[in-house]
Amino acid sequence: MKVLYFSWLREKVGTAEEDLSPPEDVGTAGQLIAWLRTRGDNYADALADMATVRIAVNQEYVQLDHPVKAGDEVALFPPVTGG
Amino acid sequence: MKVLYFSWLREKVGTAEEDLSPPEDVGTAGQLIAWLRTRGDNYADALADMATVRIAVNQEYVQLDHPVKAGDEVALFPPVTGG
Amino acid sequence: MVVRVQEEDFDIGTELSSLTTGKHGIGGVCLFVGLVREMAGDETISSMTLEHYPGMTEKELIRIEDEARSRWNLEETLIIHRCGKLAPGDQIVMVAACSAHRGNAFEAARFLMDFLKTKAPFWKLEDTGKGSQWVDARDSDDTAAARWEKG
Amino acid sequence: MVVRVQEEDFDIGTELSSLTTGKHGIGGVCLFVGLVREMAGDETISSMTLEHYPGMTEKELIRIEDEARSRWNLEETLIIHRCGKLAPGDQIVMVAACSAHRGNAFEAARFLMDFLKTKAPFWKLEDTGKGSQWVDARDSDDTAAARWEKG
Repeated sequence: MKVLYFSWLREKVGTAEEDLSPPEDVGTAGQLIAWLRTRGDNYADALADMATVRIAVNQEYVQLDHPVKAGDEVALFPPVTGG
Repeated sequence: MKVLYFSWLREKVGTAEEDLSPPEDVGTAGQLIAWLRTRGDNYADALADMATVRIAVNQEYVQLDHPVKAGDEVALFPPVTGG
Repeated sequence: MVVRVQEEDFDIGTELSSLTTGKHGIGGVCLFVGLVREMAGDETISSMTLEHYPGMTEKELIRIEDEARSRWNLEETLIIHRCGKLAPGDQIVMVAACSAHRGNAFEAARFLMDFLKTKAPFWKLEDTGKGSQWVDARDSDDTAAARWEKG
Repeated sequence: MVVRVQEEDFDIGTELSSLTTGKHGIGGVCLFVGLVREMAGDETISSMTLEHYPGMTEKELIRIEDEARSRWNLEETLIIHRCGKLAPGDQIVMVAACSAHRGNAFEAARFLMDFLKTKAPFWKLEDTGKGSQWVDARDSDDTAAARWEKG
Protein backbone atom coordinates (compact mmCIF):
# COMPACT_ATOMS: atom_id res chain seq x y z
CA MET A 1 0.00 0.00 0.00
CA LYS A 2 1.37 3.38 -1.02
CA VAL A 3 0.69 6.18 1.49
CA LEU A 4 1.14 9.83 0.45
CA TYR A 5 1.29 12.93 2.65
CA PHE A 6 0.88 16.53 1.54
CA SER A 7 1.41 20.06 2.90
CA TRP A 8 2.04 20.28 6.65
CA LEU A 9 1.05 16.64 7.08
CA ARG A 10 4.01 15.76 4.89
CA GLU A 11 6.26 18.04 6.94
CA LYS A 12 5.09 16.63 10.27
CA VAL A 13 5.35 12.99 9.20
CA GLY A 14 8.68 13.74 7.58
CA THR A 15 8.13 11.95 4.32
CA ALA A 16 6.10 12.53 1.16
CA GLU A 17 5.46 8.91 0.30
CA GLU A 18 6.06 5.46 1.73
CA ASP A 19 5.24 1.84 0.93
CA LEU A 20 3.61 0.20 3.91
CA SER A 21 2.21 -3.23 4.77
CA PRO A 22 -0.24 -2.66 7.62
CA PRO A 23 -1.32 -5.63 9.78
CA GLU A 24 -4.21 -7.72 8.49
CA ASP A 25 -6.74 -6.19 10.88
CA VAL A 26 -6.35 -2.79 9.16
CA GLY A 27 -9.31 -2.85 6.78
CA THR A 28 -10.53 0.75 6.64
CA ALA A 29 -9.03 4.22 6.25
CA GLY A 30 -9.84 4.91 9.90
CA GLN A 31 -8.03 1.75 11.02
CA LEU A 32 -5.06 2.68 8.85
CA ILE A 33 -4.82 6.08 10.53
CA ALA A 34 -5.12 4.52 14.01
CA TRP A 35 -2.27 2.16 13.12
CA LEU A 36 -0.15 4.97 11.63
CA ARG A 37 -0.46 6.91 14.91
CA THR A 38 1.27 4.01 16.69
CA ARG A 39 4.29 4.26 14.39
CA GLY A 40 5.81 7.30 16.13
CA ASP A 41 5.30 10.74 17.60
CA ASN A 42 5.62 12.33 14.15
CA TYR A 43 2.59 10.33 12.94
CA ALA A 44 0.66 10.80 16.19
CA ASP A 45 1.21 14.56 15.97
CA ALA A 46 0.35 14.86 12.26
CA LEU A 47 -2.82 12.79 12.63
CA ALA A 48 -3.90 14.06 16.07
CA ASP A 49 -6.91 16.07 14.91
CA MET A 50 -9.01 14.33 12.28
CA ALA A 51 -10.93 17.55 11.64
CA THR A 52 -7.84 18.71 9.75
CA VAL A 53 -7.16 15.47 7.85
CA ARG A 54 -8.68 14.64 4.46
CA ILE A 55 -8.40 11.12 3.03
CA ALA A 56 -8.26 9.99 -0.58
CA VAL A 57 -8.09 6.35 -1.67
CA ASN A 58 -6.96 5.82 -5.23
CA GLN A 59 -7.29 9.57 -5.80
CA GLU A 60 -10.90 9.87 -4.64
CA TYR A 61 -12.12 11.49 -1.45
CA VAL A 62 -13.35 8.92 1.09
CA GLN A 63 -14.58 8.78 4.67
CA LEU A 64 -13.01 6.92 7.61
CA ASP A 65 -15.09 3.78 7.01
CA HIS A 66 -13.85 3.35 3.43
CA PRO A 67 -12.01 0.06 2.82
CA VAL A 68 -8.25 0.04 2.18
CA LYS A 69 -6.25 -2.90 0.88
CA ALA A 70 -2.86 -3.90 -0.48
CA GLY A 71 -2.11 -2.07 -3.73
CA ASP A 72 -4.20 1.00 -2.84
CA GLU A 73 -2.85 4.53 -3.07
CA VAL A 74 -3.90 6.28 0.14
CA ALA A 75 -3.34 10.03 0.53
CA LEU A 76 -3.62 12.05 3.74
CA PHE A 77 -3.68 15.83 3.61
CA PRO A 78 -5.08 18.97 5.24
CA PRO A 79 -8.13 20.83 3.88
CA VAL A 80 -7.24 22.23 0.47
CA THR A 81 -6.35 25.89 -0.07
CA GLY A 82 -5.92 26.35 -3.82
CA GLY A 83 -7.68 28.73 -6.18
CA MET B 1 -34.79 72.51 -27.85
CA LYS B 2 -32.84 69.71 -29.49
CA VAL B 3 -34.77 66.44 -29.92
CA LEU B 4 -32.91 63.20 -30.71
CA TYR B 5 -34.34 59.89 -31.90
CA PHE B 6 -32.60 56.50 -31.83
CA SER B 7 -33.05 53.00 -33.24
CA TRP B 8 -36.47 52.30 -34.80
CA LEU B 9 -37.85 55.52 -33.35
CA ARG B 10 -35.34 57.36 -35.51
CA GLU B 11 -36.35 55.30 -38.52
CA LYS B 12 -40.07 55.85 -37.98
CA VAL B 13 -39.77 59.58 -37.37
CA GLY B 14 -37.38 59.83 -40.31
CA THR B 15 -34.74 62.00 -38.65
CA ALA B 16 -32.02 61.53 -36.05
CA GLU B 17 -32.10 65.04 -34.63
CA GLU B 18 -34.07 68.24 -34.99
CA ASP B 19 -34.23 71.69 -33.41
CA LEU B 20 -37.78 72.43 -32.29
CA SER B 21 -39.58 75.28 -30.59
CA PRO B 22 -42.70 73.75 -29.04
CA PRO B 23 -45.60 76.04 -28.01
CA GLU B 24 -45.38 77.66 -24.60
CA ASP B 25 -47.88 75.26 -22.99
CA VAL B 26 -45.44 72.34 -23.53
CA GLY B 27 -43.77 72.18 -20.12
CA THR B 28 -43.12 68.46 -19.53
CA ALA B 29 -41.72 65.49 -21.45
CA GLY B 30 -45.25 64.05 -21.66
CA GLN B 31 -46.60 67.29 -23.14
CA LEU B 32 -43.74 67.38 -25.62
CA ILE B 33 -44.56 63.89 -26.81
CA ALA B 34 -48.28 64.73 -27.12
CA TRP B 35 -47.33 67.77 -29.21
CA LEU B 36 -44.90 65.76 -31.37
CA ARG B 37 -47.69 63.28 -32.20
CA THR B 38 -49.67 66.14 -33.81
CA ARG B 39 -46.78 66.92 -36.18
CA GLY B 40 -47.50 64.04 -38.56
CA ASP B 41 -48.29 60.36 -38.98
CA ASN B 42 -44.60 59.47 -38.70
CA TYR B 43 -44.47 60.95 -35.19
CA ALA B 44 -47.87 59.56 -34.21
CA ASP B 45 -46.78 56.10 -35.32
CA ALA B 46 -43.33 56.23 -33.64
CA LEU B 47 -44.77 57.48 -30.35
CA ALA B 48 -48.02 55.48 -30.35
CA ASP B 49 -47.10 53.10 -27.54
CA MET B 50 -45.40 54.79 -24.61
CA ALA B 51 -44.47 51.37 -23.15
CA THR B 52 -41.79 51.22 -25.84
CA VAL B 53 -40.51 54.80 -25.49
CA ARG B 54 -37.77 55.85 -23.09
CA ILE B 55 -37.08 59.53 -22.42
CA ALA B 56 -33.82 61.24 -21.50
CA VAL B 57 -33.52 64.96 -20.79
CA ASN B 58 -29.99 66.31 -20.91
CA GLN B 59 -28.74 62.71 -21.08
CA GLU B 60 -30.51 61.47 -17.97
CA TYR B 61 -33.49 59.12 -17.83
CA VAL B 62 -36.69 60.91 -16.84
CA GLN B 63 -40.41 60.21 -16.53
CA LEU B 64 -43.28 61.85 -18.42
CA ASP B 65 -43.78 64.52 -15.77
CA HIS B 66 -40.20 65.79 -16.01
CA PRO B 67 -39.94 69.47 -17.09
CA VAL B 68 -38.54 70.38 -20.52
CA LYS B 69 -37.52 73.85 -21.60
CA ALA B 70 -35.72 75.74 -24.36
CA GLY B 71 -32.08 74.69 -24.59
CA ASP B 72 -32.71 71.13 -23.34
CA GLU B 73 -31.49 68.04 -25.16
CA VAL B 74 -34.40 65.62 -25.21
CA ALA B 75 -33.86 62.05 -26.48
CA LEU B 76 -36.57 59.52 -27.31
CA PHE B 77 -35.66 55.89 -27.86
CA PRO B 78 -36.86 52.29 -27.42
CA PRO B 79 -35.78 50.08 -24.50
CA VAL B 80 -32.05 49.49 -24.77
CA THR B 81 -30.57 46.23 -26.11
CA GLY B 82 -26.81 46.51 -25.68
CA GLY B 83 -24.43 44.24 -23.82
CA MET C 1 -12.06 52.82 -13.24
CA VAL C 2 -12.20 52.48 -17.02
CA VAL C 3 -15.17 53.22 -19.30
CA ARG C 4 -14.80 53.17 -23.08
CA VAL C 5 -17.10 53.06 -26.09
CA GLN C 6 -15.23 52.22 -29.27
CA GLU C 7 -15.55 50.75 -32.75
CA GLU C 8 -12.23 48.88 -32.50
CA ASP C 9 -11.92 45.43 -30.99
CA PHE C 10 -10.24 45.06 -27.61
CA ASP C 11 -7.73 42.54 -26.27
CA ILE C 12 -8.85 41.02 -23.00
CA GLY C 13 -5.36 40.09 -21.83
CA THR C 14 -4.02 43.59 -22.46
CA GLU C 15 -6.99 45.26 -20.79
CA LEU C 16 -6.77 42.99 -17.79
CA SER C 17 -3.07 43.43 -17.26
CA SER C 18 -3.29 47.23 -17.50
CA LEU C 19 -6.05 47.04 -14.90
CA THR C 20 -4.20 44.86 -12.39
CA THR C 21 -0.47 45.50 -12.89
CA GLY C 22 1.16 46.65 -9.67
CA LYS C 23 -2.08 46.42 -7.68
CA HIS C 24 -1.21 43.61 -5.33
CA GLY C 25 -4.31 43.95 -3.18
CA ILE C 26 -6.34 42.32 -5.95
CA GLY C 27 -7.02 38.65 -5.23
CA GLY C 28 -9.69 38.00 -7.81
CA VAL C 29 -10.91 39.38 -11.11
CA CYS C 30 -14.26 38.50 -12.59
CA LEU C 31 -14.53 39.26 -16.26
CA PHE C 32 -17.48 38.94 -18.57
CA VAL C 33 -17.21 39.07 -22.34
CA GLY C 34 -20.26 39.25 -24.59
CA LEU C 35 -19.97 37.85 -28.12
CA VAL C 36 -22.19 38.17 -31.20
CA ARG C 37 -24.13 34.93 -31.59
CA GLU C 38 -24.74 33.51 -35.02
CA MET C 39 -28.39 32.67 -34.52
CA ALA C 40 -31.29 34.98 -33.64
CA GLY C 41 -34.21 32.62 -33.12
CA ASP C 42 -34.31 30.63 -36.38
CA GLU C 43 -32.45 33.21 -38.42
CA THR C 44 -28.73 33.25 -39.14
CA ILE C 45 -27.14 36.62 -38.50
CA SER C 46 -24.73 37.89 -41.13
CA SER C 47 -23.83 41.02 -39.18
CA MET C 48 -24.99 43.24 -36.35
CA THR C 49 -24.86 47.01 -36.00
CA LEU C 50 -24.70 48.65 -32.61
CA GLU C 51 -26.13 52.16 -32.42
CA HIS C 52 -25.67 54.22 -29.28
CA TYR C 53 -26.24 57.68 -27.82
CA PRO C 54 -22.80 59.30 -27.58
CA GLY C 55 -22.47 61.31 -24.42
CA MET C 56 -25.30 59.69 -22.53
CA THR C 57 -23.79 56.22 -23.02
CA GLU C 58 -20.56 57.17 -21.27
CA LYS C 59 -22.48 58.92 -18.49
CA GLU C 60 -24.65 55.88 -17.87
CA LEU C 61 -21.65 53.53 -17.86
CA ILE C 62 -19.87 55.74 -15.33
CA ARG C 63 -23.01 55.85 -13.22
CA ILE C 64 -23.25 52.04 -13.31
CA GLU C 65 -19.60 51.70 -12.26
CA ASP C 66 -20.07 54.23 -9.45
CA GLU C 67 -23.06 52.27 -8.20
CA ALA C 68 -21.07 49.01 -8.24
CA ARG C 69 -18.21 50.65 -6.35
CA SER C 70 -20.60 51.99 -3.73
CA ARG C 71 -22.04 48.51 -3.16
CA TRP C 72 -18.90 46.36 -3.12
CA ASN C 73 -15.32 46.82 -2.02
CA LEU C 74 -13.64 46.94 -5.43
CA GLU C 75 -10.05 47.69 -6.36
CA GLU C 76 -10.75 48.29 -10.04
CA THR C 77 -13.61 48.16 -12.52
CA LEU C 78 -13.75 48.28 -16.30
CA ILE C 79 -16.46 48.53 -18.95
CA ILE C 80 -15.67 48.50 -22.66
CA HIS C 81 -18.53 48.44 -25.15
CA ARG C 82 -18.18 48.41 -28.90
CA CYS C 83 -20.37 50.25 -31.40
CA GLY C 84 -20.71 50.02 -35.17
CA LYS C 85 -20.81 46.91 -37.33
CA LEU C 86 -19.88 43.49 -35.89
CA ALA C 87 -19.89 39.91 -37.16
CA PRO C 88 -20.81 36.61 -35.42
CA GLY C 89 -18.09 35.68 -32.94
CA ASP C 90 -17.00 39.30 -32.48
CA GLN C 91 -16.61 40.73 -29.00
CA ILE C 92 -19.34 43.25 -28.10
CA VAL C 93 -18.70 44.09 -24.49
CA MET C 94 -16.27 43.41 -21.67
CA VAL C 95 -16.77 44.18 -18.00
CA ALA C 96 -14.35 43.42 -15.18
CA ALA C 97 -14.45 43.78 -11.42
CA CYS C 98 -11.31 43.38 -9.31
CA SER C 99 -11.46 42.81 -5.58
CA ALA C 100 -9.51 41.32 -2.71
CA HIS C 101 -12.03 38.46 -2.58
CA ARG C 102 -13.79 36.53 -5.29
CA GLY C 103 -17.35 36.94 -4.00
CA ASN C 104 -17.25 40.71 -4.49
CA ALA C 105 -15.71 40.35 -7.94
CA PHE C 106 -18.40 37.90 -9.14
CA GLU C 107 -21.28 39.89 -7.71
CA ALA C 108 -20.06 43.24 -9.02
CA ALA C 109 -19.34 41.96 -12.54
CA ARG C 110 -22.79 40.47 -12.77
CA PHE C 111 -24.32 43.70 -11.48
CA LEU C 112 -22.37 45.69 -14.11
CA MET C 113 -23.73 43.48 -16.89
CA ASP C 114 -27.31 43.42 -15.60
CA PHE C 115 -27.43 47.20 -15.30
CA LEU C 116 -25.63 47.83 -18.55
CA LYS C 117 -28.21 45.64 -20.32
CA THR C 118 -31.13 47.74 -19.08
CA LYS C 119 -29.63 51.23 -18.75
CA ALA C 120 -26.83 51.86 -21.25
CA PRO C 121 -28.33 53.41 -24.42
CA PHE C 122 -27.25 50.87 -27.06
CA TRP C 123 -29.49 49.28 -29.68
CA LYS C 124 -28.74 46.21 -31.76
CA LEU C 125 -29.76 45.91 -35.38
CA GLU C 126 -29.41 42.36 -36.73
CA ASP C 127 -28.88 41.66 -40.42
CA THR C 128 -30.28 38.29 -41.48
CA GLY C 129 -31.24 36.67 -44.76
CA LYS C 130 -34.67 38.26 -44.29
CA GLY C 131 -33.37 41.81 -43.91
CA SER C 132 -32.54 43.95 -40.93
CA GLN C 133 -34.36 43.90 -37.64
CA TRP C 134 -33.98 45.78 -34.38
CA VAL C 135 -33.53 43.44 -31.44
CA ASP C 136 -36.36 43.53 -28.90
CA ALA C 137 -35.58 44.22 -25.27
CA ARG C 138 -35.98 41.14 -23.09
CA ASP C 139 -38.15 40.88 -20.02
CA SER C 140 -35.50 38.57 -18.56
CA ASP C 141 -33.04 41.48 -18.58
CA ASP C 142 -35.45 43.66 -16.60
CA THR C 143 -35.91 40.81 -14.15
CA ALA C 144 -32.14 40.39 -13.81
CA ALA C 145 -31.67 44.11 -13.10
CA ALA C 146 -34.61 44.20 -10.68
CA ARG C 147 -32.83 41.60 -8.51
CA TRP C 148 -30.37 44.32 -7.53
CA GLU C 149 -32.94 46.88 -6.44
CA LYS C 150 -32.56 47.86 -2.84
CA GLY C 151 -35.52 46.79 -0.76
CA MET D 1 -13.46 21.28 -21.99
CA VAL D 2 -9.96 22.20 -20.87
CA VAL D 3 -8.23 21.25 -17.61
CA ARG D 4 -4.55 22.01 -17.04
CA VAL D 5 -2.16 22.15 -14.10
CA GLN D 6 1.09 23.88 -14.99
CA GLU D 7 4.03 25.81 -13.58
CA GLU D 8 4.08 28.27 -16.50
CA ASP D 9 1.99 31.40 -16.57
CA PHE D 10 -0.99 31.55 -18.94
CA ASP D 11 -2.28 34.28 -21.22
CA ILE D 12 -5.96 34.95 -20.71
CA GLY D 13 -6.56 36.40 -24.17
CA THR D 14 -4.94 33.42 -25.87
CA GLU D 15 -6.80 30.91 -23.72
CA LEU D 16 -10.11 32.63 -24.27
CA SER D 17 -9.76 32.90 -28.02
CA SER D 18 -8.76 29.25 -28.39
CA LEU D 19 -11.87 28.41 -26.36
CA THR D 20 -14.35 30.47 -28.36
CA THR D 21 -12.96 30.73 -31.90
CA GLY D 22 -15.45 29.40 -34.43
CA LYS D 23 -18.07 28.63 -31.78
CA HIS D 24 -20.75 31.13 -32.70
CA GLY D 25 -23.36 29.79 -30.32
CA ILE D 26 -21.48 31.38 -27.43
CA GLY D 27 -23.07 34.66 -26.35
CA GLY D 28 -21.30 35.16 -23.06
CA VAL D 29 -18.10 34.13 -21.33
CA CYS D 30 -17.56 34.51 -17.62
CA LEU D 31 -13.94 34.33 -16.61
CA PHE D 32 -12.41 34.40 -13.18
CA VAL D 33 -8.72 34.98 -12.55
CA GLY D 34 -7.15 34.54 -9.13
CA LEU D 35 -4.02 36.54 -8.30
CA VAL D 36 -1.46 36.27 -5.50
CA ARG D 37 -2.16 39.04 -3.01
CA GLU D 38 0.70 40.87 -1.36
CA MET D 39 -0.72 40.81 2.16
CA ALA D 40 -1.65 37.85 4.33
CA GLY D 41 -3.25 39.44 7.38
CA ASP D 42 -0.59 41.86 8.61
CA GLU D 43 2.30 40.10 6.88
CA THR D 44 3.76 40.98 3.50
CA ILE D 45 4.18 37.97 1.26
CA SER D 46 7.45 37.68 -0.62
CA SER D 47 6.44 34.52 -2.50
CA MET D 48 3.96 31.68 -2.44
CA THR D 49 4.44 28.01 -3.27
CA LEU D 50 1.57 25.89 -4.52
CA GLU D 51 1.85 22.18 -3.79
CA HIS D 52 -0.63 19.76 -5.32
CA TYR D 53 -1.42 16.07 -5.71
CA PRO D 54 -0.58 15.19 -9.33
CA GLY D 55 -3.12 12.79 -10.74
CA MET D 56 -5.85 13.45 -8.22
CA THR D 57 -5.79 17.18 -8.97
CA GLU D 58 -6.60 16.66 -12.63
CA LYS D 59 -9.28 14.09 -11.77
CA GLU D 60 -10.96 16.46 -9.33
CA LEU D 61 -10.84 19.35 -11.80
CA ILE D 62 -12.43 17.17 -14.49
CA ARG D 63 -15.07 16.05 -12.01
CA ILE D 64 -15.85 19.68 -11.13
CA GLU D 65 -16.17 20.61 -14.81
CA ASP D 66 -18.42 17.60 -15.46
CA GLU D 67 -20.63 18.64 -12.59
CA ALA D 68 -20.89 22.20 -13.93
CA ARG D 69 -21.75 20.92 -17.39
CA SER D 70 -24.46 18.67 -15.97
CA ARG D 71 -26.02 21.63 -14.13
CA TRP D 72 -25.88 24.36 -16.78
CA ASN D 73 -26.12 24.50 -20.54
CA LEU D 74 -22.49 25.32 -21.36
CA GLU D 75 -20.73 25.50 -24.71
CA GLU D 76 -17.23 25.38 -23.23
CA THR D 77 -15.45 25.33 -19.89
CA LEU D 78 -11.85 25.82 -18.86
CA ILE D 79 -9.81 25.44 -15.68
CA ILE D 80 -6.10 26.25 -15.53
CA HIS D 81 -4.33 26.13 -12.17
CA ARG D 82 -0.68 26.87 -11.61
CA CYS D 83 1.64 25.06 -9.22
CA GLY D 84 5.13 25.84 -7.94
CA LYS D 85 6.52 29.18 -6.81
CA LEU D 86 4.62 32.42 -7.47
CA ALA D 87 5.08 36.10 -6.56
CA PRO D 88 2.54 38.76 -5.54
CA GLY D 89 0.51 39.83 -8.56
CA ASP D 90 1.06 36.50 -10.34
CA GLN D 91 -1.87 34.62 -11.80
CA ILE D 92 -2.76 31.46 -9.84
CA VAL D 93 -5.92 30.18 -11.46
CA MET D 94 -8.25 30.87 -14.34
CA VAL D 95 -11.70 29.41 -14.88
CA ALA D 96 -14.05 30.19 -17.73
CA ALA D 97 -17.60 29.18 -18.60
CA CYS D 98 -19.06 29.89 -22.04
CA SER D 99 -22.77 29.77 -22.70
CA ALA D 100 -25.44 31.14 -25.01
CA HIS D 101 -26.68 33.33 -22.15
CA ARG D 102 -24.84 35.28 -19.49
CA GLY D 103 -26.73 33.92 -16.48
CA ASN D 104 -25.45 30.39 -17.09
CA ALA D 105 -21.92 31.64 -17.66
CA PHE D 106 -21.81 33.63 -14.40
CA GLU D 107 -23.36 30.85 -12.32
CA ALA D 108 -21.15 28.12 -13.74
CA ALA D 109 -17.90 30.09 -13.36
CA ARG D 110 -18.70 30.82 -9.75
CA PHE D 111 -19.56 27.18 -9.15
CA LEU D 112 -16.25 26.10 -10.71
CA MET D 113 -14.32 28.42 -8.36
CA ASP D 114 -16.31 27.52 -5.25
CA PHE D 115 -15.82 23.81 -5.84
CA LEU D 116 -12.21 24.10 -6.87
CA LYS D 117 -11.51 25.98 -3.62
CA THR D 118 -12.85 23.13 -1.47
CA LYS D 119 -12.13 20.03 -3.58
CA ALA D 120 -9.03 20.43 -5.75
CA PRO D 121 -5.97 19.17 -3.82
CA PHE D 122 -3.78 22.29 -3.79
CA TRP D 123 -2.06 23.79 -0.75
CA LYS D 124 -0.57 27.26 -0.45
CA LEU D 125 2.62 27.94 1.45
CA GLU D 126 3.22 31.66 2.04
CA ASP D 127 6.72 33.06 2.54
CA THR D 128 6.72 36.18 4.70
CA GLY D 129 9.33 38.09 6.70
CA LYS D 130 8.49 35.75 9.59
CA GLY D 131 9.17 32.57 7.67
CA SER D 132 6.94 30.17 5.77
CA GLN D 133 3.42 29.29 6.73
CA TRP D 134 0.76 27.00 5.27
CA VAL D 135 -2.44 28.86 4.51
CA ASP D 136 -5.42 27.76 6.57
CA ALA D 137 -8.58 26.63 4.83
CA ARG D 138 -11.39 29.15 5.23
CA ASP D 139 -14.82 28.41 6.59
CA SER D 140 -16.17 30.95 4.10
CA ASP D 141 -15.02 28.68 1.26
CA ASP D 142 -16.95 25.75 2.73
CA THR D 143 -19.99 27.98 3.05
CA ALA D 144 -19.64 29.11 -0.56
CA ALA D 145 -19.43 25.52 -1.79
CA ALA D 146 -22.32 24.41 0.41
CA ARG D 147 -24.59 26.91 -1.37
CA TRP D 148 -24.45 24.63 -4.41
CA GLU D 149 -25.47 21.46 -2.65
CA LYS D 150 -28.64 20.00 -4.03
CA GLY D 151 -31.46 20.08 -1.50
